[in-house]
Amino acid sequence: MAIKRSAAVAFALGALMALPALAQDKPKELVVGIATFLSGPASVFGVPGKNAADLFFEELNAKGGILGVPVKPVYVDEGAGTNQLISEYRRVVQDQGAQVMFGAISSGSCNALAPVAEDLKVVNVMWDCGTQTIFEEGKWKYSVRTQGHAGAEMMATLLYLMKTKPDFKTIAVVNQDYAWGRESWALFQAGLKALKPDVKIVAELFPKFGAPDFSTEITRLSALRPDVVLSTSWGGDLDTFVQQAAARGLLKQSTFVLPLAESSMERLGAVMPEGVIVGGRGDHYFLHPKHKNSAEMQSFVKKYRDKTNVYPIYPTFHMNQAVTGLAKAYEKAGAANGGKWPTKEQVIAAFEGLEFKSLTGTITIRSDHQGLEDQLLGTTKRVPEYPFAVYDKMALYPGKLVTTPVGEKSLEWFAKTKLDLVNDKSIETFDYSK
Amino acid sequence: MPPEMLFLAALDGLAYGSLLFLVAVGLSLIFGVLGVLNVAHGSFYAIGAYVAASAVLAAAGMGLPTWLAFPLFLISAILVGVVVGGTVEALLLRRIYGKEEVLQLLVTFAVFMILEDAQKVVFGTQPLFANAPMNWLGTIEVFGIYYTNYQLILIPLVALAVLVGLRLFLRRTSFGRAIVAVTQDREAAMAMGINATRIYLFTFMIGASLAALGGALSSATTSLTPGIGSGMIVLSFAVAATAGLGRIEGAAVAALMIGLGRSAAVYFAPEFDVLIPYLIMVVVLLIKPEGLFTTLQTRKV
Amino acid sequence: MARQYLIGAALLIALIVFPVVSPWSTVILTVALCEGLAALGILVLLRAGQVSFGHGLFFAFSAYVVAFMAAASFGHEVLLLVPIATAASGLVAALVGLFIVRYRAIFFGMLNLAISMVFFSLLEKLFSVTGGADGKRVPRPTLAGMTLERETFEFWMFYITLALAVTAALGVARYLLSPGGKALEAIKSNETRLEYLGVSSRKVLYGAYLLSGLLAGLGGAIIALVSGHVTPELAYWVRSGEFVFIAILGGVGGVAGPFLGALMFQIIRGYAAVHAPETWHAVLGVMLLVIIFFAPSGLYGLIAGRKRKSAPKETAPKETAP
Amino acid sequence: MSEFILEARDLELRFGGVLAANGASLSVRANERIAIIGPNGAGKTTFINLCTGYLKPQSGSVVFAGQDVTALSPRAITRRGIGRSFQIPQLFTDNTVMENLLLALSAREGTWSPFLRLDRHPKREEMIALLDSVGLRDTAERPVRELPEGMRKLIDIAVALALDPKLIFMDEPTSGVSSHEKFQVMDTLARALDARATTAIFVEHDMDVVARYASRVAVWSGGRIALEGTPDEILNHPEVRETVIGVGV
Repeated sequence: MAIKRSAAVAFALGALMALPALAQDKPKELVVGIATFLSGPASVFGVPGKNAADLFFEELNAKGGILGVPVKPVYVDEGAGTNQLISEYRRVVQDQGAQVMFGAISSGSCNALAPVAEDLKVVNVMWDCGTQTIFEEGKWKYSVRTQGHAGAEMMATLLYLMKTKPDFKTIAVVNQDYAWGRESWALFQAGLKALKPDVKIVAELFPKFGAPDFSTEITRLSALRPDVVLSTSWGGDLDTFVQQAAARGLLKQSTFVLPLAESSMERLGAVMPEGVIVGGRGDHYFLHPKHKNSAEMQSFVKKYRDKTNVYPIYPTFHMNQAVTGLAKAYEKAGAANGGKWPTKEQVIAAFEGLEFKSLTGTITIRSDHQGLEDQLLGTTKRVPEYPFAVYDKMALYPGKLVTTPVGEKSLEWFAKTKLDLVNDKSIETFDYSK
Repeated sequence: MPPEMLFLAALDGLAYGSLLFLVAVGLSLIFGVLGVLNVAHGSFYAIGAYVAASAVLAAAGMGLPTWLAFPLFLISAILVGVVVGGTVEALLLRRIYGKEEVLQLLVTFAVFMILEDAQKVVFGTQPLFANAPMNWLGTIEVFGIYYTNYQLILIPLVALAVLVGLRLFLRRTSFGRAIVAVTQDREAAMAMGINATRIYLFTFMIGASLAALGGALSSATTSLTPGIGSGMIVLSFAVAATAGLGRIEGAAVAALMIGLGRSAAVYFAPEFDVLIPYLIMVVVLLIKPEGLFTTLQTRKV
Repeated sequence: MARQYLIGAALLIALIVFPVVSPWSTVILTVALCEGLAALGILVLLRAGQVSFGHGLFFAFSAYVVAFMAAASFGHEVLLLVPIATAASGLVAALVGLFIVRYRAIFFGMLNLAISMVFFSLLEKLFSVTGGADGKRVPRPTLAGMTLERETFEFWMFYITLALAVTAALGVARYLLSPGGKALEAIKSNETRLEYLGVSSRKVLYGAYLLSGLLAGLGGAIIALVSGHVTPELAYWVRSGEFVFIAILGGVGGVAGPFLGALMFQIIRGYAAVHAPETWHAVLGVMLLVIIFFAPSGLYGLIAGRKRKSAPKETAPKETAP
Repeated sequence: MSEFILEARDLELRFGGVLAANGASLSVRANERIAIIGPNGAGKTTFINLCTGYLKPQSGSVVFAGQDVTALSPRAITRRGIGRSFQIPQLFTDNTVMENLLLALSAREGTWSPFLRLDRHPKREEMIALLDSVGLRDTAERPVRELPEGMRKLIDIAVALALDPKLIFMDEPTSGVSSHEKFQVMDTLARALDARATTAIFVEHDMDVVARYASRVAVWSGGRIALEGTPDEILNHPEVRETVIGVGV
């Protein structure tokens, strides 16, 4: 009996010991750890992101991987909570030998992971999170962002609203109660005050993240009748809000501005009326006016639909940018290193100033590791080709135009916004076409 | 603040409270009879919602009329209660009735964890909604504000029907009276020849069905995403504890209190809407430890 | 008795050696120890037959105290932060305990749950103060005045935590053998008699509650330091449920139980995260069921090989005549 | 100071419509051995519960050793020197007999130091002696759960005695004891009580026990005392013989 018991102890400890493995200098494979939501409400982005990553890495490996090294993605559930995420992240780096991490979707996770990546000295590609404060308030050597940030997204949204509905007098906001909802409103509000100081903010509502019911909020908005209702909500929250607002006629009463609606359009189907201002956190859109017919886009949309039965949404494009950016950075670093396998430090250095093509445009990584990405906004329109609303009256805002310059803080930069930005010449416009 | 806004806030609170009641009353009933605080109750709510939404979408896909959704809600709820609830009771709970409270609680906690993932595997992670039933019932105008008939009239009516139905069932039918007898004195009821095993199973199924019905009804108004159950469970704890566990009419009053409190908060102190249910629960428990509607009993020595 | 020490010693030696063999595991082991401390707090209450579904409150409270203090210019020192934050949680336990010791069984659990959920909601809502749902970063403080690199810091934090955990475990073991500890068990088996000994069961429970709050607080303070980030999730009911889970998984028969449980919890979760990243909740759930049904005395009971008396649910003695 | 160590006056308690105590009064002198007899439902246990704080009377008073203890908590009353045993033993069933006694000892001595191990209590010997005096020394290290009902009843009393009460209520001390052992048990108990000069009030159904050990008998009926007197007077009282003892017993 005693032997049996010590055997049990030995087994438990052996199980712990079996976990570690050594990282290699010249890898047989490049392990890329990807933090994404596999559980919880944000898995509406996380799971498409993972599905897209599987596709992209498959393609990449079919072409010989990165510098001839096959890439192996390993996933970490962001939905397990920040503290658990941090230990999982460490485990993937220290135990599974990941040299590159993609972290993460939530701004909270990104804020938490950036210092961990610094500690672990691992290349950390912030593949989806948007908080502008990361590179404005901190300096992270090992982290890089391959897409735009909340500042660019909100600036483009503000400019688009000012262009399409310049005369509004009142506005209300209904955002999710967490960093993104609060920060995006703070930015928008700062810019709005600079451009239209006389606008009245009639309600600022921050319902709980994941709230199943917005009836009371909708009643209040119905009574207040604001000209514009802004909501940067997403996922189930946005679907529920739009659904309940539509059923109660609120969408007809006010102009809705939904900068993340691109990710909900297919699901909302017939619920989404015409005339709603929509965006998708960047220039991605499977019906992008300039790129929808490109071979890459066509092939991606087809493959993605074959796999998941739905059209790709913005996190899949963000994943594409992260994967492409990583491959390009390795190639650049490898070339600079005489064709040899680059160190992590060389890879991260290669990211600075890197320019690469995404499915819908070009991404430039600035010296502060922030990506410049164009922003596409539009107004919903119903067309016979699709059972859901599509973008019309589109405007494409160049990343450089709407992104806070290096060294400045977005909030201050927003407060200095000038009206002439609304009609800047670099903004391209398009109407919907088949 | 114009006075009609108060009235409007009350309307919102009524709809919300009604839904809460449906879920919480099942929890309360199960506790009253089995003495088990069922943490997995939120999962029944979530599964009920998912099954109902899937059924409604499938029916719509087959071109069936929209009104069919309402019987489908009921069928889904009963199905979930009987199949999922029945399985949990018969396979797991039945084996631990004599054990310590903490073990019973943990078994339902384990079931909760398993069902959370099972939902994801079966129904996916993408938000799912089936709002046709809500839109089919149309809207009603109150003080210039549109409300959906579904939320303002149907849900409170169903809640009322469940309340009245449960009361009648528990007082007028022999099976219902057997349930009450078990609630009041388990040993005496068993001594009288009441088949406790059967009572437990059916009560658990009824309780689970009620949670699933709440879920089914909410599937028309809200997007279903992973994790909807875990928020609902604490809310129904709050309702059940505020009312006094095992109290059916009490659950209605407590659910209404929490519903009204929450919507009042959205008007007057939007920062505190999520706090309201827990604050009400803490305050009630501090003042009246056994809940609003229970009287204290002394153990005999 | 001897076996109890043997298990403790074996566990201790394994823990001491482990980080040397496998450096990456230090943080995970530290986290396990922190959760073990909180579960030890649960064990203390379980001895009185009470189960708290709200110890996340104390865990999170001290974690946030650490986060606030470390972010401010003062108190940027582990040797200050840990005792102050633990004491702060103790203070909260002292306050909450005043009310909570009046309750038993399900109401005890419910009230704990409710209070922790109030705190959780406040953490989420007061965005400008607490950082809302995203939480707060905890800058790495100095350790005994030294500014350390990550690895060294983690290394030392592990051994400090281990020392604290061992001290706490021995202290709790001692307490459980003391008259106060036995009186605590008496609350579970017969509160009436306890009162008829002239002993205030509330006072006895209050002491235990304070102790368990301090233990959870200690765990929370350290977890904030080693993971470098705090979120409201630390106070969420699921987290509190995990502490109870760990306590039962490990077994409440001895003070080594919660730590065994916490280690096992981390191992299972680690494996599940690798092999079933989308269903790790379910894996844990199944594990819990297996333990409850097949080894109700937990891992500790399995190893110690002494069946914990399958304590039947307390049935109130009935009187034939008043 | 009154000549009585305990004076219960006109205690009243109504459960719903039932009068469980209906002007119950009893005065007890130091060192008396009072037996309370009466049919089931007469309110005997309720009287003990009222005197020891488990139930609060709606009216009436209890004075113990010159102090008003009416409606105090069991804890406060116990601390003033009233002990009790129960009809169904109230013990810490998961613990050993010795642990039960040592807890009582700790309560009496106020020894709550977390650094003291209960099983190494400095006055442990005293408890062994107590156990010895009730003839249960062999059971010291056995868990209470394993012991037969009769032994538990005695331990229940021993635990109460460990507190050194000035007065003890015993609710049917011999109910779980086989009839041929009753006198042996009662002899032991009586010696222990005498040695400690403890006043005792006990509920008893066995009239032989009452006759042999009581110094005074109180007959309970309808929530109050119906008759009071020496064992001789009471046991030969025709009405008592009929209602309480039952004809032919």
